[in-house]
Amino acid sequence: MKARVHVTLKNGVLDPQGKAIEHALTALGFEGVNDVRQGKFIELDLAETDKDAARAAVEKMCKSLLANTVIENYSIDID
Amino acid sequence: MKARVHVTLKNGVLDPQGKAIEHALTALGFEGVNDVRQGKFIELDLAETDKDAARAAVEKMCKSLLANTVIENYSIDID
Amino acid sequence: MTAFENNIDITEDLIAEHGLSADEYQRVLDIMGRTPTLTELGIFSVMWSEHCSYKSSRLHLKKLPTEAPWVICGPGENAGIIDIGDGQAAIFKMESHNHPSYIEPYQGAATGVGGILRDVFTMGARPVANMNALRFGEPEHPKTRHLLSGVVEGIGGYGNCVGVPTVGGETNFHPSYNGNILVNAMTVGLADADNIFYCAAAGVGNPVVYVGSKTGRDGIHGATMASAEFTEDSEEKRPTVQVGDPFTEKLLIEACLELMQKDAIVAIQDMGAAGLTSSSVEMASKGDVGFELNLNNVPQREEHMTPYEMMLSESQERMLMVLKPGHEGEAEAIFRKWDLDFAVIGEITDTGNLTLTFDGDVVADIPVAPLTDLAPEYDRPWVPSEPKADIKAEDVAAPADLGDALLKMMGSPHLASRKWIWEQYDHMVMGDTIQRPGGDAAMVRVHGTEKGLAISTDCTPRYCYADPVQGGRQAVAETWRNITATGATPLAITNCLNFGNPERPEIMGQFVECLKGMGEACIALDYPVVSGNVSLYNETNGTGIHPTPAIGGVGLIADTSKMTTIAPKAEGEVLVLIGGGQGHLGASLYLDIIESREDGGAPEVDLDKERHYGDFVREQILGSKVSACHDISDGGLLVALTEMSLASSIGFDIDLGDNLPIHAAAFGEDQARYILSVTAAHAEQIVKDAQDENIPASILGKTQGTDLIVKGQMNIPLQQVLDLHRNWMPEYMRAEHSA
Amino acid sequence: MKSAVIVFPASNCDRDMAVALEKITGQAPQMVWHQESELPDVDLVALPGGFSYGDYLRCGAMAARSHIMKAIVDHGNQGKYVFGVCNGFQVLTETGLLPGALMRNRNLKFICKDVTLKVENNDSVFTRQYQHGQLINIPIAHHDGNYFADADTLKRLEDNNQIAVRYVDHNGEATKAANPNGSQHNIAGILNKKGNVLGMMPHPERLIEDALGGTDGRGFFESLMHSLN
Ligand SMILES: Nc1ncnc2c1ncn2[C@@H]1O[C@H](COP(=O)(O)OP(=O)(O)O)[C@@H](O)[C@H]1O
Ligand SMILES: [Mg+2]
Repeated sequence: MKARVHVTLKNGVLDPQGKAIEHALTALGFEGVNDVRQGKFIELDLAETDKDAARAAVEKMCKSLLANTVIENYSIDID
Repeated sequence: MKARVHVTLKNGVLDPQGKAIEHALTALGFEGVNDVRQGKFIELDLAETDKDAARAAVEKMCKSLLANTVIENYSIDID
Repeated sequence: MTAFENNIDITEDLIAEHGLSADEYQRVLDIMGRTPTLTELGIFSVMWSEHCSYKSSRLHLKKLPTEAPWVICGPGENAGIIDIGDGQAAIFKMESHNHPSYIEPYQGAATGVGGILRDVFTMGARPVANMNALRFGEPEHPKTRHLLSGVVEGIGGYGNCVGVPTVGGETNFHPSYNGNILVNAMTVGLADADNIFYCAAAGVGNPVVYVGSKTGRDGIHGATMASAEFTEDSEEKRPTVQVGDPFTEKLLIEACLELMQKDAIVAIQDMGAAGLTSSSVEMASKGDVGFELNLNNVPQREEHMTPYEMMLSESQERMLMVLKPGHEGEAEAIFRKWDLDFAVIGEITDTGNLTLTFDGDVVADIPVAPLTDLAPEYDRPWVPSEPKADIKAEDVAAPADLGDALLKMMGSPHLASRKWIWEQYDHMVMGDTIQRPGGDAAMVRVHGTEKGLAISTDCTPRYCYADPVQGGRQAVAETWRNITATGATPLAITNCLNFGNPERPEIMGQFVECLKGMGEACIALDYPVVSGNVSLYNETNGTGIHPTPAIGGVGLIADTSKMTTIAPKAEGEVLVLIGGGQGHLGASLYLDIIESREDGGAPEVDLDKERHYGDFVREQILGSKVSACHDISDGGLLVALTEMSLASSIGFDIDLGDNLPIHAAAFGEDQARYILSVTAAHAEQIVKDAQDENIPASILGKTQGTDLIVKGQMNIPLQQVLDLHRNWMPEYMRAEHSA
Repeated sequence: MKSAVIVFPASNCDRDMAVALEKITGQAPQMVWHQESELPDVDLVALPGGFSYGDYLRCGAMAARSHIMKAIVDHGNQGKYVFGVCNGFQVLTETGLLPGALMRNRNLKFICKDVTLKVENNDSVFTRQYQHGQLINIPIAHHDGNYFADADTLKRLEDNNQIAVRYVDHNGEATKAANPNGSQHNIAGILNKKGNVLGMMPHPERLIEDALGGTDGRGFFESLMHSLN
């Protein structure tokens, strides 16, 4: 079973990476780039075959390792 | 218009971050984690209002900056 | 008066939430002559917080000695400044980022480094060295690994990126820090003595300029948070943490230093805790002028920010400047070149008020002088600490085997190598690190000269706990000794005073007494305090940390080719002990590690002896008679000798005699002592010269082979110590993610 | 020897590189800002270490797309010398002047320490002052030095003798333990096919005088000088 996790910075938290990318894109001549935010995308391959159990496990993984919940949000897709 | 870009490592490219997460998850007692891959998730807010034009622009951004096509793949969602 | 943004009721709850007592609020009313606006309340609240106003500590800080002929600027500015000759100055300061680092170790520590860097380059100095003094809970505590790992990564992440070497520090573990870790960061910079910048604003009509990053809602109330005791649920509340952007900081350093080469700046101040509020108030207050700021012009990262939020935001990487009229264009061009925001946000007025406008309304109008001059100052009640009962060596069991005891100590969390930490710091960038981490003091060469700055941070909290006066003395004396051991002359200190809740008389007593000891040492050693920082309320659920007055010392050597390290250079050198001692075991690491006891009194620090012996040692080093030198501190004589062996990969063969019980001779922590490694030709002479000056000196033995030998007591391979010493921390951290 | 050091926003070993070049070649390099579009007339272009653009997105990615890079790529393609150290190496792989990529260190940590290198190719303009197989000590200081290339590329590098230096132990063996960051084939530095472009993670400019801990780094600069004479 595959799980896909998106980890993104919470609203209002400074995103230096995103800001630098935005600058770079503009410097490269791309116009109309209003905002860029960078997050992480983590793909997990799990032995678990039950969807709900997998989600519950990944939820726990996010809380304990994958996301820094002080500044980051996460979302989970299971398929 | 929002664009969401996933940048992932190509198959066969070693992924130290993914490996480290996998190890850590196992050490934390999570069982059945077969594989972990870490990629980037980039959200762009664009002035462009035409979907096709936006996709074309982001495609160019990926090729010229957001992904290193020697080692990375990218995919684009526009909404 | 114009319409105020005053539709918010200033209720008792609101006042309490802002950390103002009823008396303090009454004082606000007296100053304002009316109910303050919310923005004004916020400004009073942060300016009068412990963190910004030093209300519990100010009275006592005033007693510290701050003067010497080489002091250019003592406490009160962003950082302290000393003259290092040839028209050059060293500018340095240490600061805490304890609470943020506990909540978010990576960002907390990173922004701590960013903040202290700004304090130093604000004054016109190029930062040349970073140091860090860290205290964590006991290794077994479930949070310790995570905190250690995050803090170290954060310090490295920030310092490495800005390209300032992190050259040393100290790391302790003790249960008293389980819920309150300490992250103290120090920066040393170099400037031309005739091109130093201060924060006093001047010149009515001069433009007030904002540069750096945009303002967001980061860390609003950070300053008040740093002043409140932790409770279990403040972890849950997770206040907005500031995220550091070292890339922007690097650009800010370069842009500011570039502008400082022009004749454009009247005054400059970084936006640290309480951001725009404390920077503008400080600049106005020091310059006895008013500031009028139009908050609509503040570069903003987020939408719909209120004046309150802008004034209290602790967004990082921002500075405030007053420019000479007509220099805006020149300055703007430089900041644009470095891709940084630049905005004129106001001007200097003659009103003496901090006047803030927003959307055409005046939203705050506070007289600056009373805001600063009438800030609360408390003479908090304190009680002297109970002196701990002394412990005689005879009453402590001797180790069954001296070698086993040594191995156990060298491989313990307290003495194990910190290489795992400093290898994550770029300690060589800038190309002038001539003494890397691992020795007594770090040394960075003054770029392009033969001069070197020796830097050391020290504090032995278990002594401060056992006896605050001696502990305060010892912290100062140890930095002085570490610097002396390199051949440099110690010149001045900065400090970071980390204590528990000052509203408890025992804690306040620790504070007062540590300061007393520090002051005595500074005077005796001619080693004044030029800057510092206080961090109180390091306390969780009523348990305070060990008193931890971390000291950062800076010294100067004129000719770096004379510098010594702790590594003997060859076999057959003679090991000379300078200084005497009774084998003091109270509050020692031996008691802690081998006997699992933390009792006993701290060793006495005889400041006259410190000065006398240290000056003698330095003279020998500068006279090129010494191959290596190490002061004796944690763990005593045998530990110090072993550290010299570890640094050189050369063993030793010594005799500890039988005047003292063996554990007292080997591990007693008597002060004012050094080990010199010298060629045979110099040894007798040094001992004789010392004795002629009434300094105890004796020959211990010599460097030799690859074993550590104490006559009749111990013979162990150096490799065995090396493995234990080197492996503890990496092995400990390997389990970082185990459940 | 005439040289130029390129300065990107948040380069931070630019001064170190300039000091080393001046000390060893006797001639101060010209410092060239990334927004320039032309290079001065120089023999060597040095890309220094640091965290250009904060190392955000990917190390060296944004620097590789800055204004001056086109001129540097031309300079390299003309067979003139280009030397990238640390971040400079990352920039060179991002521009394609050198093959492969530098990934996050195996242990995910920044590593600053002296490492032992073996000079595998002493037949280049950058390395001819060293002996073949000579072991030298040079510091590394990076977070992303884990060299990756696909199997074909690695084979080509090996076959063409393009591997300049490798991480080895004290016996000169390229062991896993001697590999600080997980680099494939223990690669620490590579040459392009023509041998006029060198990228390496270790910092030779940091070890050019005894006061700093040794002089093993001088050889790279001395080699260049001799190559030009
Ligand atoms: N957090 C740290 N960062 C960098 N270096 C450190 C750190 N902690 C300890 N060190 C280094 O480890 C060495 C030993 O530290 P310590 O035992 O405190 O020295 P001393 O007892 O001589 O003051 C010193 O060189 C010191 O700079
Ligand atoms: Mg010491």
